[in-house]
Amino acid sequence: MDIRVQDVAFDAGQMLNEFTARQDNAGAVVSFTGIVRDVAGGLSSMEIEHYPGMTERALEKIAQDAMARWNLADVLIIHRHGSLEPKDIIMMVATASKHRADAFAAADFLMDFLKSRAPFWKKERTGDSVDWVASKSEDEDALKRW
Amino acid sequence: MDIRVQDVAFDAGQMLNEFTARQDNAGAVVSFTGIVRDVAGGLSSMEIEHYPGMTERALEKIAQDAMARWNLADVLIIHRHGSLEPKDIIMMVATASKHRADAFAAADFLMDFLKSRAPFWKKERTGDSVDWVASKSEDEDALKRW
Amino acid sequence: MIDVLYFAWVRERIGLPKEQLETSAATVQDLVAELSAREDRYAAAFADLTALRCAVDQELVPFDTSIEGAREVAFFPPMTGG
Amino acid sequence: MIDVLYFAWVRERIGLPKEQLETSAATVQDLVAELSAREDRYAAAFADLTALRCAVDQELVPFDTSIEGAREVAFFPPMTGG
Repeated sequence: MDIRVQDVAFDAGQMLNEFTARQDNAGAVVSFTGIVRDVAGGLSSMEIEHYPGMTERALEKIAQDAMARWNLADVLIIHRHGSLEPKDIIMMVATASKHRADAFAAADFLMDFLKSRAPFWKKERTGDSVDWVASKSEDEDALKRW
Repeated sequence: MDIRVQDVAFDAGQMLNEFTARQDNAGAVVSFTGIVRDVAGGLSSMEIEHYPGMTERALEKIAQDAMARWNLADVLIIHRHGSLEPKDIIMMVATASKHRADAFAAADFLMDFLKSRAPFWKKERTGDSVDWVASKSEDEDALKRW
Repeated sequence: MIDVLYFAWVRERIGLPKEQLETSAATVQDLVAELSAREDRYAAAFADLTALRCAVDQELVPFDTSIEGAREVAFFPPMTGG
Repeated sequence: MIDVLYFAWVRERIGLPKEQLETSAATVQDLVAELSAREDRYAAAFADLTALRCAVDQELVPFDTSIEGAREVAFFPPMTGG
């Protein structure tokens, strides 16, 4: 398990390669990368606030829940905070397992819980307005799948 | 859509980064990487045979089916053939979409159909024996999910 | 003494990220009532609790959770990471 | 004239990857019967059709598919890629 909360940018491809290389006997690696999307109206920047301490605890719990639930070799979570621009990579998760079903389900699960249970808040600057991103009811609903 | 069938090795991280950089307005990228697993008994090498011509057609159809079914910005499929060793990367798929549910479902779908509908056959060399990998009934069953 | 933390628009509305309080509140909800009675900016921030979440000692909990012995209580909107 | 292709253990059992044939078979199944009657190695390879798949002009099809006008028929075990 490798969990990182950081303000500096990271290279998702390099993280994927390092994660894959660390695996001894995994046949499947699934990754998810979240990217700052240019919303209608022209996003100029995004600010991500988080709750230092609780963030790491929440991510560790989510990762441990995934490890307990599926047959996983490893889990990686990296999430940025601070100032980001359109096309910047916000975060990634990666899962490794012998067979693909575990890696897919666990990555999907990690994302659902990370979205609604890890203390991050996004603020978007679009033209003159600055708005906190509203949570979506479908994100909370997604948790019921598990 | 980017589909490659090749005997040369590729850098999954680099492919992921190039795929992500090509996207204009995707918020989510999911990747799957398949790795040669060292089976019990000690795999010394794997040979992947394929059906040139049909392989490309089959992969294109699977990718188009995914694009028709989900709201995807892009699909990448890379599959190697020829001789591979334990820990070598066999193949990868990547999907890009605005929202994560589409990218996850499409990558899962691509893998299920690629497994049972693209003309690749694996042969494993373990000690003195050389065996064609048998297809699994659960792989055929997985298609019914879609 | 307990540390009370505010994040995102809760922090902006209340106007500070963190404060130390002496409180006799038994639960998070009691603490909310105590703060809301204190100043309008708290009352405004806590007006709709369904739009808020809280954590006691860095664990997400319901508003009726006890804060007895807690070191840290935090208030924030639903998370939007990922 | 039609190209007949064999892959994986079907190729190994029959002993060649590809051959050109003159055939009057109407369907894939008829072609299988024709080949099986010709030599033991074909009969052995085609003994259990449930363990085989076929393609006509590079499309996976059932064994009762017509090969009229087809350029290429291929026989192989279930795929194991990915």
